[in-house]
Amino acid sequence: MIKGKKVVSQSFFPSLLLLVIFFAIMGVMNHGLTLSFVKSLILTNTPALCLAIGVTVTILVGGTDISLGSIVSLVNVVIITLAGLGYSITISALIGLLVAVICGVFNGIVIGIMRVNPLLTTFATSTIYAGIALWILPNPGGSIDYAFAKWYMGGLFGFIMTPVMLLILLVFIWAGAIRTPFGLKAYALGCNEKKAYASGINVNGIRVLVHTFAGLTAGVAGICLTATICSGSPTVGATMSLNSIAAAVIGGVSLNGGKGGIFGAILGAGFLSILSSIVVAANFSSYSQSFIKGLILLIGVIASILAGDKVLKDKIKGIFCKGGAKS
Amino acid sequence: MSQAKNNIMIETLKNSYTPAIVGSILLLIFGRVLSKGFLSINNISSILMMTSILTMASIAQAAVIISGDSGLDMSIGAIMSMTALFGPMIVLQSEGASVAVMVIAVIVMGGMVGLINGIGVQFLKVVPLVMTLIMSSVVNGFSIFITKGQPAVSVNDALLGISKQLVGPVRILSAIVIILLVLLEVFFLRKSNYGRSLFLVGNNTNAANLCGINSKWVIIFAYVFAGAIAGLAGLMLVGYAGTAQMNMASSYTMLSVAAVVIGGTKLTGGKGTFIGGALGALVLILIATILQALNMVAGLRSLIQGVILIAILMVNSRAPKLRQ
Amino acid sequence: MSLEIKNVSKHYGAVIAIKEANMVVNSGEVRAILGGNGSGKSTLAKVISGLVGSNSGEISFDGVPLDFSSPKDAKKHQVIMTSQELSLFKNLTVEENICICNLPTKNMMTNRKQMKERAKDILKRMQLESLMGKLVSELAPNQQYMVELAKAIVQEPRILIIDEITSALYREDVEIVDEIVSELKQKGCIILFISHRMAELYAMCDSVTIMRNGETVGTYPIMDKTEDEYLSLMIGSKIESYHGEGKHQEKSKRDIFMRANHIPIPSYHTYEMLEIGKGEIIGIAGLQGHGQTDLLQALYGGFGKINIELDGKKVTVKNAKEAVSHGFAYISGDRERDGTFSERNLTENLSAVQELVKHKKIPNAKKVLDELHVKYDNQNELITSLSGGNQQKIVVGRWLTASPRIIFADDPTKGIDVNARTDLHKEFAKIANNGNAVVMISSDDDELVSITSMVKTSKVIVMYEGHISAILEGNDINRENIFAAAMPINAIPEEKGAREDDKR
Amino acid sequence: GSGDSTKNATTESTDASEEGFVIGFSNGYWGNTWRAQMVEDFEARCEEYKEDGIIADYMVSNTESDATEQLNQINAMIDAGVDALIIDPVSPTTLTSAVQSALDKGILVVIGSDPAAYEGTYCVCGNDAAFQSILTTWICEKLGGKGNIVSITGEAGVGTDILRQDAAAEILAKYPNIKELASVPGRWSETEAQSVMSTYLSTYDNIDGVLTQDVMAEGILKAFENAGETPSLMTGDTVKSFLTTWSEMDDFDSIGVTYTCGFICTVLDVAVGLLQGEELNESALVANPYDKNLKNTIMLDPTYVVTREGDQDAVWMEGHDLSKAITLDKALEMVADKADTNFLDGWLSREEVAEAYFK
Ligand SMILES: Nc1ncnc2c1ncn2[C@@H]1O[C@H](COP(=O)(O)OP(=O)(O)OP(=O)(O)O)[C@@H](O)[C@H]1O
Ligand SMILES: Nc1ncnc2c1ncn2[C@@H]1O[C@H](COP(=O)(O)OP(=O)(O)OP(=O)(O)O)[C@@H](O)[C@H]1O
Ligand SMILES: O[C@@H]1[C@H](O)[C@H](O)CO[C@H]1O
Ligand SMILES: [Mg+2]
Ligand SMILES: [Mg+2]
Repeated sequence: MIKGKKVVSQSFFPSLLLLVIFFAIMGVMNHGLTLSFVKSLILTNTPALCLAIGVTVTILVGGTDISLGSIVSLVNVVIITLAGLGYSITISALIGLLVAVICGVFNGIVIGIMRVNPLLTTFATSTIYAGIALWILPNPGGSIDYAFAKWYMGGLFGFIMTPVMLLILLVFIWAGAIRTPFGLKAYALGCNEKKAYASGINVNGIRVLVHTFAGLTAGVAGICLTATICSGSPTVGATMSLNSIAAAVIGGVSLNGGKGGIFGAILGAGFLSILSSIVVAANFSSYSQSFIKGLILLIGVIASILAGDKVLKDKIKGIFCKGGAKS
Repeated sequence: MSQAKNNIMIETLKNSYTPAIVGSILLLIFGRVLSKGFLSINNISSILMMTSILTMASIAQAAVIISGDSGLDMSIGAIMSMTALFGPMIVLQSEGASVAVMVIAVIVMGGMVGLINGIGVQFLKVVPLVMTLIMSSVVNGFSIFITKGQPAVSVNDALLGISKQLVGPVRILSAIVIILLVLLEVFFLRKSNYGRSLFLVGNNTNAANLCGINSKWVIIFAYVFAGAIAGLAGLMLVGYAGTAQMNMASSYTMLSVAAVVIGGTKLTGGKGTFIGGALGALVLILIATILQALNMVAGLRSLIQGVILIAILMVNSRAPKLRQ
Repeated sequence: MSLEIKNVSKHYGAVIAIKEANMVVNSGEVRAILGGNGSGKSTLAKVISGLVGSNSGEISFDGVPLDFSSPKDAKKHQVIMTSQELSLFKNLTVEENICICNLPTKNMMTNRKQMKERAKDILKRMQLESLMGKLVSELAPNQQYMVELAKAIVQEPRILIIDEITSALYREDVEIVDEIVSELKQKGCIILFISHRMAELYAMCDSVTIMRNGETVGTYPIMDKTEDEYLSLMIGSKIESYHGEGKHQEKSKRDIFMRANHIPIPSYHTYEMLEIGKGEIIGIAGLQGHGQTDLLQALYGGFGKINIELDGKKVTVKNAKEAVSHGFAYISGDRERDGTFSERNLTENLSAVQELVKHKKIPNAKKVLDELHVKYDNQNELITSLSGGNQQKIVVGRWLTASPRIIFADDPTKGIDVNARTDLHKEFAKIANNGNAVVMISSDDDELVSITSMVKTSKVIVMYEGHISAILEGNDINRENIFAAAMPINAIPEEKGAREDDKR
Repeated sequence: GSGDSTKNATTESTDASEEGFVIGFSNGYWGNTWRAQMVEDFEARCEEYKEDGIIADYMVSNTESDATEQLNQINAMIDAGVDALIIDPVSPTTLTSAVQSALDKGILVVIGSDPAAYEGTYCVCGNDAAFQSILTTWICEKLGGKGNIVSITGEAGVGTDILRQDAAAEILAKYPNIKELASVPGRWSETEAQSVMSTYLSTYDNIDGVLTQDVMAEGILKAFENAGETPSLMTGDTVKSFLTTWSEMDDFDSIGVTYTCGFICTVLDVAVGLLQGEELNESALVANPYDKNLKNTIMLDPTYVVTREGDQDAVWMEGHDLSKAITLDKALEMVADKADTNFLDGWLSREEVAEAYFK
């Protein structure tokens, strides 16, 4: 699909580079990466990757979604509560998924049909979803059959892990969707809403669909997270929303819409995960850790933006090979 | 003639403050119905105090939002927390002098963070949301790094004095903020060349550049201004709270965005007011206060808060229809 | 088969945009809609194509009422409009843009192959095959307007409304448009053609409906009346148009006002030099995208530091701010991008330079607006509530109030009606005659011929591939010479070598 | 060699003391001074062990309540080859996968400071129930078993807060004439608590006492001050600035119970002891607060209970023999040379820990 040479010019390239570099650093620091480390990395961060996908599609159409983390909490609580009431894991998980999709649809309706700003809408709905989660399950607790975790940690053919399968599934759904006319229209909408409307594009419909899909990703994230922790925690997703936006941007997704794709977002989220580990592995003093992490993040983002910005690149080149234009 | 009158009527009704004002009045009535003491001088006074601090945060936020180019400052809470920690550490012989120096120091500190934000956004082309989001973790990290998480803060009496009663429900802090608000709105935002340039730059950077306005610096200064005001807000917060905690202001970031939007400012830039943000702040604080007065479980409270917010946004902040 | 518009009215708040408009257009007819800026042409187009709703009246096609709830709805009935503001998406390719309204599918998936074929077909007809695969953001403005048209054609319109796309087009583009219009006409398509360029209207249209103040004042077979007669109908009083050909002053010695020896043209990596005399108007001609805009931008500090000689003194211009301080002005025809502050009111838009950059007051904003004949309701309304042409007048007015010494103007009259355009030319001439200078690009060669005839010293320079390929003076300034210089036949094989030589 | 560290620890303790253990500490919240002081205590204790050559190195990671980040940090520590993991969890229920992979590698896992229940781990945590029971009993007793109180709790949905609310409810049930007018989260934030208290003061005119947890006391006092009222009874805090304010207010009575930052030292002591192959007293282990069937927990009772009188025999001290009642003056003396934001702190010596919990 993507030709080798072209990779370098893709918007996700900087994030790919960052991810590779940081993996290498991690490898050097720990004298090689163990399989179990990589495995836990995947198990732990699949929810974050799912959300990065979800938030990216909303950003692509010129919106955003900061309620996905709260949806994750809600899904977790729903699954645990239903399991506690004696429903099977499968049923509980599917209902959890359904709840997430409904949350997404609600976001979509408020944003698309009621035309309220996406950032604020999802700020408000995140309060609502988090509230419902806390209302249903005021206390962290409850548990679910360990078979769930086994299923999650296990996988098909022994080596493709379940979380990877789930991610591939989400990627497939989206990749399929953007190959239908919907895809081009979504990118068009992300570029300019008024022109999209004038071009006969169903603006409302696309927004609703996109937020629905984002809800779905949060649902999958919630299922994965629940399988990781095997228990309920009403506030567990709270911090995930903003991280996912950072991941998207590192992955070359333009917050103005219409540019980038979920592939970059996945790489961006991967980078963020490995960053958390690196800061620990480097064993910085605990007081400097968050400061250093912030700085690395800042440098990473700037680097990825510089790498993707032709004009700036040329400028920098110009500084190094002076006189190219003048003499 | 009557047509013209009608127009004026419509203009006033369409005034972006109207929903916030109507909302506040409704909420006050609602609060009074729920609890007898809601309109007591003391409660109003305390609502005004909290509103004042959020107002400061929203002034900062509004400046950045107006500056356009998807401007948003997600570091306001972090800046406030930082100056709340470091500000009170300044101790001189006289408490009054300490406060004076503190004010300058927090403005400078906040302004510095704003400068970095601005440079990141304008020169390094990092999207504002992300630049300021990351700066907020850098700033929080910095506070922990420097204080080792153990700030030696004791807030002096002069600073604590901002909670003193002035007239009726108005305390010193609210009075300062109201005066500051009006001054900034009128002389900074509306009348000053800078403020007017800010609107133009926020609306159409390219056109502003061609007019000879240096849009880069206009935008950078908006972040500096926001940082400085947030810095000041942090000092006010610690004066109000009496003690400092790490990250004590983190919730102010999103609240300030919400306040600005409820106050009628569009997130697209080039448009907006500080006063609207103040009204938005009042609405948000009233909602929070009313919900506190209702005795209910936390989850339900948060649910209702979100629903009210959505309702306000739907009534107040809908984008115009695409079809006219 | 006919399109019938009966008593259609539309108002935006208190502003009446169309008032009881009436017209009947028959199948296979190309109908020009002619009117001053703000006379309601675009609004009428938008009402017909479903983009805005009307307040009253009826539109019917073949006796069947058309009452579209959205552009999508209109498109279903093959009623298509090209937009004066363009409806292209810069992040998509040309072929994606062309087909976006009606993407071909295969098993639900977008059939990219078929999409490309469709786009290619139409682009071939327009001699624009080379645009295939490019992003719209990479295209020159005239190419974008052509793609906008292609996007409409591909939808196989039964009613096509072309709203001023030709104002950014060059002669050869317009010829293509002409061909396409005749093809459609043959198929029985109804075409409404909105333009301010009389020559085109005469060439392409069968009949014309004149609009004034939102009303349709009359419909005539196009050949029935002269340009001046139409102009008078538009304005409502008798008026004569101005043509410059043959009226130029002979070459004369000029006092050098400004000289720039090393002007970068980044699009072609070339450099040029330019001398501007006191009181001179310099017209810049050439096919779109041959470095004209670069030349002006560079002089205005748009590409970083540039050394110039001004009044015999060496000065450098680093950016627009410095340019303004030297008394330069830059007027762009790309309103949306370079001109208007859409969220601000008329006064603010007008005072941006004089008050905020030059720190002087504008004593009487109303007077300025009236002098430019801006059609407005009150000074505190948003600029977007004005019609396109009136918005442009305010952008021009912004600079006129700042009493500039040199005006750099890039197609400044784009979308301005004939009458206002003449007014503007007179303003420019007045400024030049006061010892200042005007350097102006126009996509309309006629305009350059006219304006350069209005002052004592003038010239037209023609650009080709980043170079000045000809400098015309005196009576050499005419359409034929400009056209010839814009496409130097033997320049093509040598282009590379020539370019290299010029890199000093 | 991380795969067999448990075995290492139990059988070759001499070997370990040559090389030393590597200890990892993952702290799940990092937003207040209390936590900072805890990390400081932890690092100081680690340095002591390092000097003695018992531990070779230690790693500390902090996260701002981000469960995923905590898991990443723990995984990184596991991969870096720690011998023991001490975890102060973001939430009592989010650790399953990390605990599992640590245990798979034979790493000792001790949940510390705040509790969580995981099979195969130890839990050494503060006794939230005791903490809140003392506070609640105190206020009920001071009111003479009759009156109206308002509650300001911690953060909704957080484990610690829930354990404390449960304990408070249990005690309140014993005093039928004490009426809880309202209960609202103050989110362990001075400003939030101040705002909640202001609302209370305007909503109710019959408040006899305020029941709250730590951290929020000063905000509540400020609300009273701003309303021009003086509180008479309020459960308080042991942060220096509050203790000072309290000592200056004559008509006001309060109590401070430590949920001691220094507990973390004991957590570390226990972890090191276990690594060295020592065995815990059966009697030391009690049921986990989150799982009555899991007897893996050492409950650390509040170190100090500060009242004006410092009465060890007071009713609220019943059943809390390990907590030491001290007077306000004594407490002030103990924090005299500390920063204003410091909490009254204290920890058992290594010998005391060995004595109390190990065979
Ligand atoms: N520009 C548009 N693009 C897409 N859908 C639109 C647009 N304008 C309106 N709609 C949708 O068409 C439907 C009917 O439109 P209508 O104009 O009746 O809205 P409405 O119910 O009057 O809205 P309002 O709440 O503003 O009164 C609604 O679902 C609306 O969201
Ligand atoms: N969105 C709007 N809101 C308010 N008024 C508008 C709006 N759009 C157009 N108008 C007004 O409607 C009138 C007709 O505008 P329209 O754009 O149809 O003119 P036009 O004939 O196309 O002019 P031009 O030749 O300048 O493009 C003008 O007076 C204009 O100010
Ligand atoms: O920081 C908090 C609070 O201070 C509380 O007292 C106990 O748990 C800690 O996590
Ligand atoms: Mg309606
Ligand atoms: Mg028009």
